[in-house]
Amino acid sequence: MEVILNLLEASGIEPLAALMLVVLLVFFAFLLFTDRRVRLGFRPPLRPLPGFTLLNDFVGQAVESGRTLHVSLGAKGIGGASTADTMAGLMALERLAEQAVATGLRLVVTISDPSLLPIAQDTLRRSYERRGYPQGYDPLQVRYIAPDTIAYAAGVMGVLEREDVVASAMIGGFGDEFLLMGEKGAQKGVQQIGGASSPGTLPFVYASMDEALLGEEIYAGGGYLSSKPSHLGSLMAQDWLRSAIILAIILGVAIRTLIL
Amino acid sequence: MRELLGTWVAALLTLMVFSYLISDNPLYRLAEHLFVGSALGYAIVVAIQDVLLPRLFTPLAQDPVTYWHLLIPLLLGLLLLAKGRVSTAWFGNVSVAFLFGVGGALAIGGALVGSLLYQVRDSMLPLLPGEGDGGRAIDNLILVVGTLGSLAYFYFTVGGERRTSGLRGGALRLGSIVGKWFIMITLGALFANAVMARVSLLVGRLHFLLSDWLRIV
Amino acid sequence: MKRVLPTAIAMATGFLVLLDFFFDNLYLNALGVTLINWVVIIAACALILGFLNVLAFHLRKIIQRQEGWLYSIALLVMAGTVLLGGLINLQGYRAPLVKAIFDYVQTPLQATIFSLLVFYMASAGYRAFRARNLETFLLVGACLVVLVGQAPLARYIWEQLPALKDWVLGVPATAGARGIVIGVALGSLATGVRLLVGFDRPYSE
Amino acid sequence: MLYCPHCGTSNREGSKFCNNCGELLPPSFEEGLPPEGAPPEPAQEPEWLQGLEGEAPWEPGEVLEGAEEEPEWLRELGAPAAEAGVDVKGEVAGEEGTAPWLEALAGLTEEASLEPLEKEGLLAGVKGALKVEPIFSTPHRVGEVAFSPLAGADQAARFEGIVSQPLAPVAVEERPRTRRKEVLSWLFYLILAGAVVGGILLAGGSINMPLTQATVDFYKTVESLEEGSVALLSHDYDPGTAAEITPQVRAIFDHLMRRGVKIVNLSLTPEGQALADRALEDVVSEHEGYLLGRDYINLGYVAGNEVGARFVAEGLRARLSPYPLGEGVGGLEDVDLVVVLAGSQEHLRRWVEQVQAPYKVAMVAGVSGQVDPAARPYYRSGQLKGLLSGLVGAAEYERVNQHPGIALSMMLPQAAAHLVIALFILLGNFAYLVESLGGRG
Repeated sequence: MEVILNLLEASGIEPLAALMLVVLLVFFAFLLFTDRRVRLGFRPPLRPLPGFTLLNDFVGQAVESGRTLHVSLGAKGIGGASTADTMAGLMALERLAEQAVATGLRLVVTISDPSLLPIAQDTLRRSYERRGYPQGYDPLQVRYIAPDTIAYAAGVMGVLEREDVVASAMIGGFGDEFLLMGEKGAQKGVQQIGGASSPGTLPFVYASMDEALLGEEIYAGGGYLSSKPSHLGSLMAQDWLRSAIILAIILGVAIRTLIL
Repeated sequence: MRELLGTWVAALLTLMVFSYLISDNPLYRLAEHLFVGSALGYAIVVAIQDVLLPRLFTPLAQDPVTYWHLLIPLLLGLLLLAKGRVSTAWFGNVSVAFLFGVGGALAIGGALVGSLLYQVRDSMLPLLPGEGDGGRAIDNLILVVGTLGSLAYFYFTVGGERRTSGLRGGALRLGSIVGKWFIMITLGALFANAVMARVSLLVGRLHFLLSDWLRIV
Repeated sequence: MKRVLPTAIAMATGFLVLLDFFFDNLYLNALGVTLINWVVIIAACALILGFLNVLAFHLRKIIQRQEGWLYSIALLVMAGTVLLGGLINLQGYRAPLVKAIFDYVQTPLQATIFSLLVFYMASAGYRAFRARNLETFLLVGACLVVLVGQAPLARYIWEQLPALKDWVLGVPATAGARGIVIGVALGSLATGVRLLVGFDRPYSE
Repeated sequence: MLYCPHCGTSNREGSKFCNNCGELLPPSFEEGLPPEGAPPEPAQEPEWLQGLEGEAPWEPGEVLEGAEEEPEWLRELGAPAAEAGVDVKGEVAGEEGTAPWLEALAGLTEEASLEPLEKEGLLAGVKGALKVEPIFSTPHRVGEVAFSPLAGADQAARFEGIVSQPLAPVAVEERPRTRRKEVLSWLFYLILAGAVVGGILLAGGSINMPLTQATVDFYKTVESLEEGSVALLSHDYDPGTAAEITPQVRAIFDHLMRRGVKIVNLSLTPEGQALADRALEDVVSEHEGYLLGRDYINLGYVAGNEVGARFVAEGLRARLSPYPLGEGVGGLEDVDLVVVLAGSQEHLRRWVEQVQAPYKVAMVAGVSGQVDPAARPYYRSGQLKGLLSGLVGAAEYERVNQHPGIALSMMLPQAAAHLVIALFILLGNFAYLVESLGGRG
């Protein structure tokens, strides 16, 4: 034990940081392994998530071209710790953009962090190109509203109120402002799917959405919607790490109960 | 005079927003657009005054030799602007990739150091904290069971493997049922918890109308 | 080149920032702070891009006389006023005009729009928080205990109510929140790793 | 599962219209049964398998997508592995075409997923485990068309609402928004606003607030500061939380100025510094002799997201050096108290983790009521020496500081609003109870 600690000290890494590094490397190993397995043909069974089931055929239920599909990528952006949440929103956007192209719905994407603007636009453009309809892409379909979250919510409420929105998906990093948009959508009878990661926001997602994606579920979009191998592998790796954590907690509880 | 005029403007804008509760109307719409516009302008002013000038342009202008490395973010920022044109768009991918690289690392760091470490550590509670402390023991048991259950609730790929025994499957099923109870309690409690802060906000606005503007109170 | 360069940059920067997380080294720390400082600068540049987007959207609305174009004028005039007010003399938000707009327009509007949330919470609570089964019963029960227990003067309703509220928030709700937070940590860990090893490349064609 | 009364197709729980024929489905809580003659549901197949077959067959295109997302360096690693497992025909194609070995993979996958499922033994438990209900039974709006607490009328209106819906797959927007629903929500809004206004009007001067230990500890910490010592206040909130925190800030300013403490202000949110300025102006006017630059200063907004607090700690001296106040301050170690005023949990966490933990500086916090559950553990562990939470905390501070202000007079309307919202939730449950009892009888 002491040898390890000394070694760590010599290499300039604190014991806790070392522990985290080990967790990271273990997860990475899991991921490489599961990703390979999925690529070789293994398909993990997935717990049904109604949110993604609905999202998969979101606009199919309400096809009437000319009306609006609203997608929010969250009140946060990339470059910070909420990058992962934003990625979840982008996954959903990819899928929804293709559906919108196929059904002729008008797509409005709203963002609150301008660093997302080029990425959201690229995602849209690629979707239009993949569907062989590049001339349908309009960069102004992606609307930057304002960096302040309340101003963003006010702008999105305006979209929901006045732009004949038939369905709305809001997945990403959100705070309390979520309920302003979600409840406005519910009042207008918009079909809604939402998801957020922060526990404080989840009650609002639950209360105002038709289908809610809670916490970790938002990150599973790549696996559920597009069956991307690395995402399916990643879901398996997450579950393995989850099992490891559960075992670690049980072990820790047992040790503290018995020894203390 | 300035104060009085300001109070009137603020009060009228406040009433314009409250009128939205009845239904959407031109007054609210005006207030909404004014707000979004001013928030946008303000953010840019802050970005210029507190970020671009002191962290980029001032150091570069005063001492370009020492701060040569600031040319890199300047370049990356300009490349991002290149995304505006389709023909030059791919240059911008470099800046976007930079943002994703840093963001991905911060997400990992935040997850490991920010939450995982502390939450797992705090979950390891002794179930027998000491003699005559039955209440704590029960609390700790609830905390441990609730944490494990709600964690198990989120399993995505349960049971696809042959190794999954009936016992383990049963434990997982039980875990996720219990976990769902705890998640529901959490949602209810956090909803109510959010009410307090927002009610204070509403009280503050109405107090402003009644006291600063109408001077009733 | 178009594909390799961005991927390499994402991996390299991510790796450096991660090193800063794990190793307590003076140079690595400085490097990490520098990279994050760069992100702040790039984000500030992105605001300009965002402003151009807003400008383009509303100008098009105004030129084409689309529904609501008058409001677009109001929005642009407001944004322009704040912007010019802050840029003249480079006083920023200390400029009298910007300060006045902030105090008498932006603050009351932001606070009031956010306070609409209370009304929406009331209607969402009425509509969505119904005890249909055991799970939703727990939801409603926890909500009511905390809601009433948190009201100032709650102890006049029942002496033990604030203590019960603290228990609900501190024990079962904390347990549930921990499960959620650990799960979210797993998810964002996975997302981050996929970004850094190049499985996900949202920045590439 | 909901079964369409017209064609018998099974639909997702809560669907309003049939996925197959577009006909209106019965409301979700009236469990639909498969109509006679409808094809029987293959019940022995677990739901997830259906999902797998229905939605995500392995098509070459998809595999190609997967290949594209695989980074080069991994692909090189991967190719031999694939060769080992699969009979590879031909070379790996270029990025644009479908790689033959991947096509081979695709075939294999299809086979794999079509394997007959174990119905007994080990996987029996599995099937059960996967039957986790569709997450939360989100209340579906169709069931509440009338949106009314009056049950009898409600039934009729709901029936009417459902019948009046057009039978086209246009769905969604046609969820009826009756006038009654609007009127009901206006009534709610009116009652809520009335309760708050009434509370404000009725509230007298000081209310006998009980004091909590966290507030008293906060007060004592400030009280123990000597004249001339330095306090650093970080205003990390915005107008959305200012209603709670500004009253705290005023009370704290007032106390600090009475103690003769020098005050350094800054903000990690862009709006915080302006809000701090406003509170400062007001409180300073009550305390003569407090000079800007000598006794107090506002350093403004410090940008830096995750590392903002660290920027402050590392650059404090440089920021303060232009002012007379900064003479005695060489760094964070010369600051006697850090007061974090946090509108969000994140800001508080950053200050505790990046500043309190490494620098061991005395720290107290004033937070929005919503942040309280997250902040309390820091107070219990001693990292925070005191904690004010929400408007209640401000009111308590005003009381212990014996300087009654705005917060105390806002306690009554605050309590009234809590009770009214609780009442609405009870009312909703009552309406549901009556409705479901009526439905059964």
